[in-house]
Amino acid sequence: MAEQDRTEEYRRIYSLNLGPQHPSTHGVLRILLDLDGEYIVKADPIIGYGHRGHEKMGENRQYKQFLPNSSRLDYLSGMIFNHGFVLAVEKLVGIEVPERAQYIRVIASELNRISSHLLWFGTYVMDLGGFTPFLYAFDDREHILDILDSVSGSRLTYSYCRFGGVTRDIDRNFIDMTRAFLKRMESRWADYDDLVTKNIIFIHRTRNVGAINPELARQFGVTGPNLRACGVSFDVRRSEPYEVYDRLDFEVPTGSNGDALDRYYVRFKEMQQSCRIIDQALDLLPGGDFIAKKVPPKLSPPKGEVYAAFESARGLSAFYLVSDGSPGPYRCHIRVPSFGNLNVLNEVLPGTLVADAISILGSIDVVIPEIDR
Amino acid sequence: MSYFKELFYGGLSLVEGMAVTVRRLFQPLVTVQYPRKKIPLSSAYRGHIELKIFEDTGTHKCIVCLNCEKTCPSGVITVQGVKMKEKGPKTATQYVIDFSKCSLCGLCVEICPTQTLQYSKEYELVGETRSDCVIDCLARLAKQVEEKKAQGLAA
Amino acid sequence: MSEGLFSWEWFRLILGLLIVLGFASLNALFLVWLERKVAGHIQLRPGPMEVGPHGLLQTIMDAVKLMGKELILPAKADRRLFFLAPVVVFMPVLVGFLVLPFGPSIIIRDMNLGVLLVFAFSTFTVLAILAGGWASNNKYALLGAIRSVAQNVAYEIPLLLAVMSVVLMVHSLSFSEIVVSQKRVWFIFVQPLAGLIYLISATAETNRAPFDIPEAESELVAGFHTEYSGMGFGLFFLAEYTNMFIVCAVATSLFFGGWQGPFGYSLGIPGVFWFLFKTYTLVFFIMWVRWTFPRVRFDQLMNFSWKVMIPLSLANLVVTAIVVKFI
Amino acid sequence: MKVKELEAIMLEKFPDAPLSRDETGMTGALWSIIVPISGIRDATKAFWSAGFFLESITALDFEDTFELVYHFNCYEPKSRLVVRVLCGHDQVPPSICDIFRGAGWLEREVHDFFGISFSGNTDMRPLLLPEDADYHPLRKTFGKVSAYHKREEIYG
Repeated sequence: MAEQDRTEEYRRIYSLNLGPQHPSTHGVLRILLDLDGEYIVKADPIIGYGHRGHEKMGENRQYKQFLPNSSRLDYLSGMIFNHGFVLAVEKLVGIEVPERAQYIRVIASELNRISSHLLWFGTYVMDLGGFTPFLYAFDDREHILDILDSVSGSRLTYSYCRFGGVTRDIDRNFIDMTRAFLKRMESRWADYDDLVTKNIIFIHRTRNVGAINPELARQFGVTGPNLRACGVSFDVRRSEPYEVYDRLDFEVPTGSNGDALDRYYVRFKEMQQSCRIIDQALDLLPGGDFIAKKVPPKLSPPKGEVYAAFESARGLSAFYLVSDGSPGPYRCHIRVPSFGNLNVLNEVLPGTLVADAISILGSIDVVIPEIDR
Repeated sequence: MSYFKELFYGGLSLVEGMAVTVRRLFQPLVTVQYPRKKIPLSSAYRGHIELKIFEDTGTHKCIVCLNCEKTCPSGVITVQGVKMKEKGPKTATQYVIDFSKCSLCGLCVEICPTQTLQYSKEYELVGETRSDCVIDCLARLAKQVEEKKAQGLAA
Repeated sequence: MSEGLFSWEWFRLILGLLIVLGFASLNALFLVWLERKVAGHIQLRPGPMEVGPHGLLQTIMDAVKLMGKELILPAKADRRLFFLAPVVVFMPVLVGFLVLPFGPSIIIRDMNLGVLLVFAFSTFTVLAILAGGWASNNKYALLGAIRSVAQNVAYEIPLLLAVMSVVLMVHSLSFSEIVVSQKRVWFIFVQPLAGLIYLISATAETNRAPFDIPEAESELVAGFHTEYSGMGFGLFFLAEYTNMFIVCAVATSLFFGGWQGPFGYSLGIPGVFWFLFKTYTLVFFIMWVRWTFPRVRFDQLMNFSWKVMIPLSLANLVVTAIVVKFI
Repeated sequence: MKVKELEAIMLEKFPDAPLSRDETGMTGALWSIIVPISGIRDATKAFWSAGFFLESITALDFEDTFELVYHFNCYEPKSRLVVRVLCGHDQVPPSICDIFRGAGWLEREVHDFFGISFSGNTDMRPLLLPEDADYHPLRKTFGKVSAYHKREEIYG
């Protein structure tokens, strides 16, 4: 390099490409870091490596043909997004969903939420260097996948919900497996507490790391567990309850500092609350149809728009559909929670260490394909 | 004092963690050594689609209505057929799916008016080329009918 | 002892080196297998199962595979340093074996400065890691290398201070004398704090989790050996495991009575088996730690060394000195 | 309460802006208002000081105009409100990324998909599309399109 380039500034600050292929970026995310030693001066997340054009696809497909796409946005909470999409279309067309189907969807969604949080739990501890909790979490998650597999026939991209219900009724076997799983988890929480939550190394790695205050969260539209960790009790399941969530008793756990440790606590408690919801929903499960009888195979919705918000494992998600009366949407916009959650990294990362950057990125729990759409 | 307190409780938390892992050393393994052992598939398992064999006719009931072809989001299915009789439905002469594009949503199975489509339980689908993913359902059906006949003879 | 080139002493040294070379590689392969097995069973999975009975030959096959791989030189890397580093990292490890007392008579060269020799040579590892990280022309590797140097400097101090308290009690730097003086009571019972500090520092010295920040795979991809492929990587890998064996063997000699059975009762088992048994138990302990804890952050690691380990080991040393002087 | 206040503020600021309430809950919002293109910053400021957060920005491509849709939401109570801006195909709306910093990325996304640039947003690099992308895929003139309507055909 030329001698005149070697200014003081040039020598101090150097840039590091974190990703797109890096063990801890959870998909193809690239963060361009400007570093001073190991301290981050500036962070610029670069996204879009996994852009598949779901919104354009939505415009060119009939409503039901978009069903498989909805599971593939956020592949970790595929059931919830699937659920959200049918909610939007049912609202648009005006389909009455039988009560049993609503309960089944809630149970499936909550199971999916636990599986998503378990995966997050495992990978987050792995980001911090602890490999073993990852496999314990996957062992538990496997049970959920088995349960959902037994009813939807698929383990990750479920396509289980249909307009007006679900594809398949749940049976005795499903209920027994779910109950057994809930029972199993009761003993697992204590293990996770001993192994991770109480661990002094873990606490030091997460406490006061990457704190987001409510003001910053509002600026960037941060939602979900990340927002609740700041102390804001905002949950779509509570504020605008869909399906039967208003009949179920559950808490919305909140933190206080908004740091990585609080985000961890909130997600951890959320898993326990989800278990509670499933337990109640199984008790309350009514008989009846699992899918509405009179749903025409070809939908013809009225002109207009619909905005259906729902709480995915990562926060407030929504489908915004504009109908021109044809069997497919005129515009299909998807509001994804990770978008705002990742955006906040621009503000949170500067001033922290590279090791903290990994910890913060992990604790925010982004799913990159969801952002890229 | 808080210095020593934190040291003590920190150390204790580490010991507790180690107790959790060492207990696992003596628990049964959860791994299934896959190609040697297999777990049963769930009854709802969705493999690629195949044509169902009906007891009464001994074959499929595809009438080439093309509903599956039209409803498929990814254009996986290709069906062709001819009219066997002057009046009456067509019969399929070609039913091919390109599994590499299939997202296993099951819309085709639901829309079939004669319910002649079902999910197979096939999950070991490995191919070296893209053409290995193209499945001729009629040929598959013919093979299954043969097998069934052989079984019937043996029994 | 006769003088000359072909004296008994020379023969013994060369034979010893050859044995060490064989033992070190086999031992490292075995440790890799053991690590994977321990990790597997802790995580409720069987670990390697396919090659040989319970996967025993797996690591040998891995080594063969590594030898067959191409050595890739990154663009603009420092060619000489890049290929020198893996060699430099492995050599001092072998020297360490020369003075380890495997048994009452199974020691290649019983030097009166044995303890010093082991620790002096073990610092070479840092040099190799720094050279490898620097020569790779990779920012991750450089970060890892720099972390490694700082970490090793910080943890060498409590390590040596802990060892010093033992040395003070025996008045010798020779391994066999230290072992013999633990005939009745192992030093771990007399010096529990020093033993604990030694184990923690040794874990940090060998870059093992939870102190594996130089290679922290979730932050720095693979740290200093990010750019190494084939046997270059293999040598770093072997050196890591052999280092682990050496620090555990040293711990056995210094704190756990070396080749002697508990409280002087050998129970009819030869000393070398006692020694290996204790060493492998310690190795297992270090592995167990690795598969339980998350990784500490770099500044916390340094804080822990300077604010906890060094004061405690210094205090321990002073107390030991006073006790030895007046009793 | 906030909703009523904001409604008053909006009607005061934009007296002849059409405000439509949604009783059916279809749109998920309590009311939506169409503000003139220059008024979006004022409207956004009102939302910011009322404690709302920006949920999403998206656009619709009609034959006659673009329509920008801003969804604002509030933590407590449930009150999603929508602000719409009709923006001609050659018009440049002002950016709100200094009021809601999170809007920067959302505007970049809209720019990616529709080619609407926002004045005041200095960072207009493609966000989801490749760096050298010079196409705007969600415009109804790009690729396969099922229908291209005028705005009144849908909203009647």
